[in-house]
Amino acid sequence: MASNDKKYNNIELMASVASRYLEDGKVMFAGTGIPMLAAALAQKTSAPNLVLVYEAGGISPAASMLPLSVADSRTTYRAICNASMPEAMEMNQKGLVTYAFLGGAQIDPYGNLNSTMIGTDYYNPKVRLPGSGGANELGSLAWKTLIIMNHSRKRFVEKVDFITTPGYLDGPGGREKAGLPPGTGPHLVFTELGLFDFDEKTKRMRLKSVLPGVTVEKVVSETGFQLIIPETVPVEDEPTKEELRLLREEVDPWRVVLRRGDNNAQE
Amino acid sequence: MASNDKKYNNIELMASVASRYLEDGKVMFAGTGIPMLAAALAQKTSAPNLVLVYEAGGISPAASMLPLSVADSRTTYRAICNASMPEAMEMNQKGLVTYAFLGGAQIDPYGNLNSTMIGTDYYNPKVRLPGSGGANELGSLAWKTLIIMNHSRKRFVEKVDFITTPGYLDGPGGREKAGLPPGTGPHLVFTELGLFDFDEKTKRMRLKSVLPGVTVEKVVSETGFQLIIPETVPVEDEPTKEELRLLREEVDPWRVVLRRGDNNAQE
Amino acid sequence: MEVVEQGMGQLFSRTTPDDFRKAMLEKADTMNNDKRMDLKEAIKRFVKNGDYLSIGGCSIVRLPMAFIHEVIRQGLRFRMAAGTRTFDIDLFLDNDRVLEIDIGYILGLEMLGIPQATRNRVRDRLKKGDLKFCEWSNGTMAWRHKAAAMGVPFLPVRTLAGTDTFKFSGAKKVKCPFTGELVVLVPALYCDVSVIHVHRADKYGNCQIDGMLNEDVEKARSAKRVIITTEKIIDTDEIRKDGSRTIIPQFYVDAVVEVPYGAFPTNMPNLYYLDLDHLQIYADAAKDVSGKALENYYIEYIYGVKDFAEYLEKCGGKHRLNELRGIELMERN
Amino acid sequence: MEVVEQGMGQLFSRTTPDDFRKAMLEKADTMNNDKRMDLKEAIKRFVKNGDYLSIGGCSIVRLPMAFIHEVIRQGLRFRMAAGTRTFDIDLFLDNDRVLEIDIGYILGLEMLGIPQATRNRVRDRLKKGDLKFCEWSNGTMAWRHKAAAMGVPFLPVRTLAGTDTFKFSGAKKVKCPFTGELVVLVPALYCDVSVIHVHRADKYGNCQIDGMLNEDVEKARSAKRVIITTEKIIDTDEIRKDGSRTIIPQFYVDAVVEVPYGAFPTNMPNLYYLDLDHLQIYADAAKDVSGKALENYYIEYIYGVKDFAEYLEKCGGKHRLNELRGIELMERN
Repeated sequence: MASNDKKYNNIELMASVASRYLEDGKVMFAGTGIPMLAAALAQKTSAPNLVLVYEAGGISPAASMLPLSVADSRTTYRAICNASMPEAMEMNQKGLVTYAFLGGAQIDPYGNLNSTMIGTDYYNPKVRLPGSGGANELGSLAWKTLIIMNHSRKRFVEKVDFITTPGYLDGPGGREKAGLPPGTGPHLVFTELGLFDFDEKTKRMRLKSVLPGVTVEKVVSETGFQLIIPETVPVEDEPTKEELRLLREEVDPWRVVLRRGDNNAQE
Repeated sequence: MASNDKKYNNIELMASVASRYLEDGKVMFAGTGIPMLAAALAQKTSAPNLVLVYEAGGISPAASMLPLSVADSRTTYRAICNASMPEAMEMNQKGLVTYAFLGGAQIDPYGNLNSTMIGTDYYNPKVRLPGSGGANELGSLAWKTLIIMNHSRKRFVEKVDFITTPGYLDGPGGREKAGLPPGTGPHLVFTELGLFDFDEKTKRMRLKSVLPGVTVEKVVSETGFQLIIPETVPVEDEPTKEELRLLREEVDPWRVVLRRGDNNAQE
Repeated sequence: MEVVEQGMGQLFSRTTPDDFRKAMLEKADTMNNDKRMDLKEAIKRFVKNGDYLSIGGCSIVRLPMAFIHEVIRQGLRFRMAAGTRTFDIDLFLDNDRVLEIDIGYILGLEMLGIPQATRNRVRDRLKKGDLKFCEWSNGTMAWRHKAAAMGVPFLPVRTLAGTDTFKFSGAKKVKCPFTGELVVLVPALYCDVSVIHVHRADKYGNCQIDGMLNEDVEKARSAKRVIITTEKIIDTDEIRKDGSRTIIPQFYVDAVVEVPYGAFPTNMPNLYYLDLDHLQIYADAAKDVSGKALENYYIEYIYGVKDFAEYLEKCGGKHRLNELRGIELMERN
Repeated sequence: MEVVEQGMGQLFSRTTPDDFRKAMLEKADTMNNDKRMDLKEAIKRFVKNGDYLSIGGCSIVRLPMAFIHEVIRQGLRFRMAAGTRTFDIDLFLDNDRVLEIDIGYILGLEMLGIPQATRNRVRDRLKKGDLKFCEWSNGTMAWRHKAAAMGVPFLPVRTLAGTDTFKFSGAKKVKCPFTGELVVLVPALYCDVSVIHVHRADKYGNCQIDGMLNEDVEKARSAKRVIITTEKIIDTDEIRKDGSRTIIPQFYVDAVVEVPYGAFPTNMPNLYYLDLDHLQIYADAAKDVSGKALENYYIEYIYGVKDFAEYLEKCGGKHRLNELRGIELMERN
């Protein structure tokens, strides 16, 4: 499908693919990095009325430069409102936030996320990670949680070492039984290999599509648990010329985020 | 003690007397009418750093004209902060408010206040009154509650028809037992006859002083419960020339509040 | 954390946080819609007979009078949140347009005293069971709106305890599971409709308010439908010049209605002072306990006029409004 | 409303609403004091070794860096609130200046990755029991500050449920006595000291902040002692020109310290952007897991300089600060 004669790197690929799944006219919380890239790209293509809210209080800013954190002045530059963390989190708690876009270190088949520690003993971890950040709130409260991860057997595991942020917990009804707001949960997972959603009945992760040049076998072999594999698995379109131009010239001209994909650029 | 050759009315008298009891450098919630008059007068005499906070959110305004309600634009004119009811009430809840200055329709010996209904059946009242307003919060949370009332046997009663705002409830320890913040409660009661405080041991109302020209007997006969009467009862000083000048020329030059006392001016 | 004691008051609004989330989901799907419309359309689309209503402003300041007149003309009846209500709720009560009230403060007119006819009418309806009350206070009403605005089912507070206000409220007293102290819980109050008059709003419903905020931040964030009446519609560019001034962001708003002088005869901070003369006309009418004088007031000023603009004309029009602007600006050189 | 489930995390700050009220009573007695002083005096008077500390700003934005450098130089140790902490808590952790942490987010440097040396040091101290954690999230930390700011012992929230974060937190799950739904309660977090860097403050401590507020409104209102460092001290007249812009009113503030560029090398919205070059020097040093490179960083930039002004000089002084101002203002014509 190489109508595209330009090279692109993984970040450019993932941001382009993710941007196409962001619906217009919705409210979205975006984290630093690829989520912000994808959102900015979507606003310039198919979702001009996608409204961004940042955890630290910036609401719907109009900065042309990419924020380097969720508190950055570019999250409040010409914003419609300079608010606070409680205000932003309570928007979520009240059900006003359709999409939250998160990362994590480990994920399990039910979309539970770990960003707290690697190891078996909480008090004596192999690696101590940053902790929840805002992820627990976003994953608990947003209607649809989008997740972006690097894909490997160490990260896609049968059981995460620590549930920092709730996915479907132990399966169907798990969230409701725990007391989380009904109708919420992980929606899509984006990796450098493919896209994943969750089976309606079992709430287990299911392959939805693969990225250009990736086989289903590759996905399966890099995943540490049994994925649901549908009969037909579509391949995502490559980034278009226009998507790449927008990313490179308008969204991140200094390549602050884009350059992080440069060491594994795809031909 | 008539070094004072001018006439004054009851409102002028009560505002002057009350103003002398407001300490400098404290935070105070003042209600509409005499409390606001007394506060404004105190700010011009002995308490230039008395800080006023209004229920609807005005904090320390610098208006020269008297507000006609606790939400009036004069409560936020050149205010240090335009806040909200929750903010103002939470200042109280956190213990930042020294004085609250309230009215009421009925009061009992423990300083419990009724502003909800007169009668014996809540569902079939003789008179329906406005309800708590902010009084329940102020009386529950401020460190020292100041009360201003008209004095009669119908208003100073053994048992109020409805406890809208807590005084000392049923006596010593009553507030703490109910769960109210310790160390709070009614401090002084101002009427057109005298001033009253509360006995430290019994928490019952005690005559503290009488207004000029009023006898202790008059106070007792107008009170529907047993007052504690100390051995010596001082007489409050009459309004000074300067107090009257300030009230009439600077605090309320249009006599919006002051005129309400004109039909019972004292010679 | 057992319930130690509870009020016997009835909860008039039964909306739970999860019900409210569903209502918000619909709103979350329609970002950046142009919400400008006229008052009649806004009422037709977003207000139903019997709705639980909350009104912005406080006391005799920044009340959405144009809205109040119009729904009274249309004969709509409501259940109501009433923290610090004065002239607005009196008009509803005079016309038997309220069925249930969560009371903070009603029936007062500040410096103008108590409207006797209104008070008697309320007493008589109470007796008949035609009007239901639940007792709260201004603070707990504000906190109930705040709990709803936060998306939680209740808030702990340190007031009401020990009083009859508590007994006739819907609050509950519990032991704090962290400190062991007694604390009162007040239930979140989610309203069907909230109507707030503001100084400036853009077409999406981003609103700026000058002066006191009372509990309007919380009311706007906790109603299923929100109607904004505004002195002026401004460009979104103006909003974006200082996002710190946006008191109500667009997410919550369903309708933006431009109504200059829409708070008359109440006080609109920085724009016009309250009209003490007109309020006195009302207060005098309300002294006549026969109700006749009030009846005339309503024919003259509400039922007998076709809209708010005609009412403003009746009350002295531009000339009087300019005077009120003059009084308001006296302190501002 | 029985407790259905509870976390096993330890509560590091034990201050109750009533304890806090007593602290506030002292403040309520001293209105309109001139609170200007220098940083050393503010720390001497209002900060004690072992205090429970909260820091304003968020991520790498508006951190009170001058304060942080000075207390590190003085060798003070703290227990800390850590919702969205990055560069600030890393500096404390590198120097073993934290004993107990309520964690929202630590050990990150946003775009600059994870400081490996810091991470290892934390792991080793954890193992030795020399460092204690309690798990929360950014939202629940914000709500814990908010509960304290409201003067109540806890707030209900709808997060944490179902996770290990809950298990290692100090939260409790109960049935809502109004709706029967499960809800999580988080305990109020009253801090001993809160330090917040702001854009403008007057001598009494009335503060204006541009850009995001994170949870600074709540932090300023819930600490027994509050130190404000400010880019600029302005006249109270300026504050009174627009009371809507006062984010922190004077009541809570103990010290007002003027420190221009006091947030460098972090971002001060509208004034200067973050210094990515300087942050990269730190991030590079933190990659050396031997700790040697970090040791040199601290000698060079903190222990080896006498004050924050000297640090600014080391980092390029006026010239570099002007560049950062230029970057910040690029979007503003």
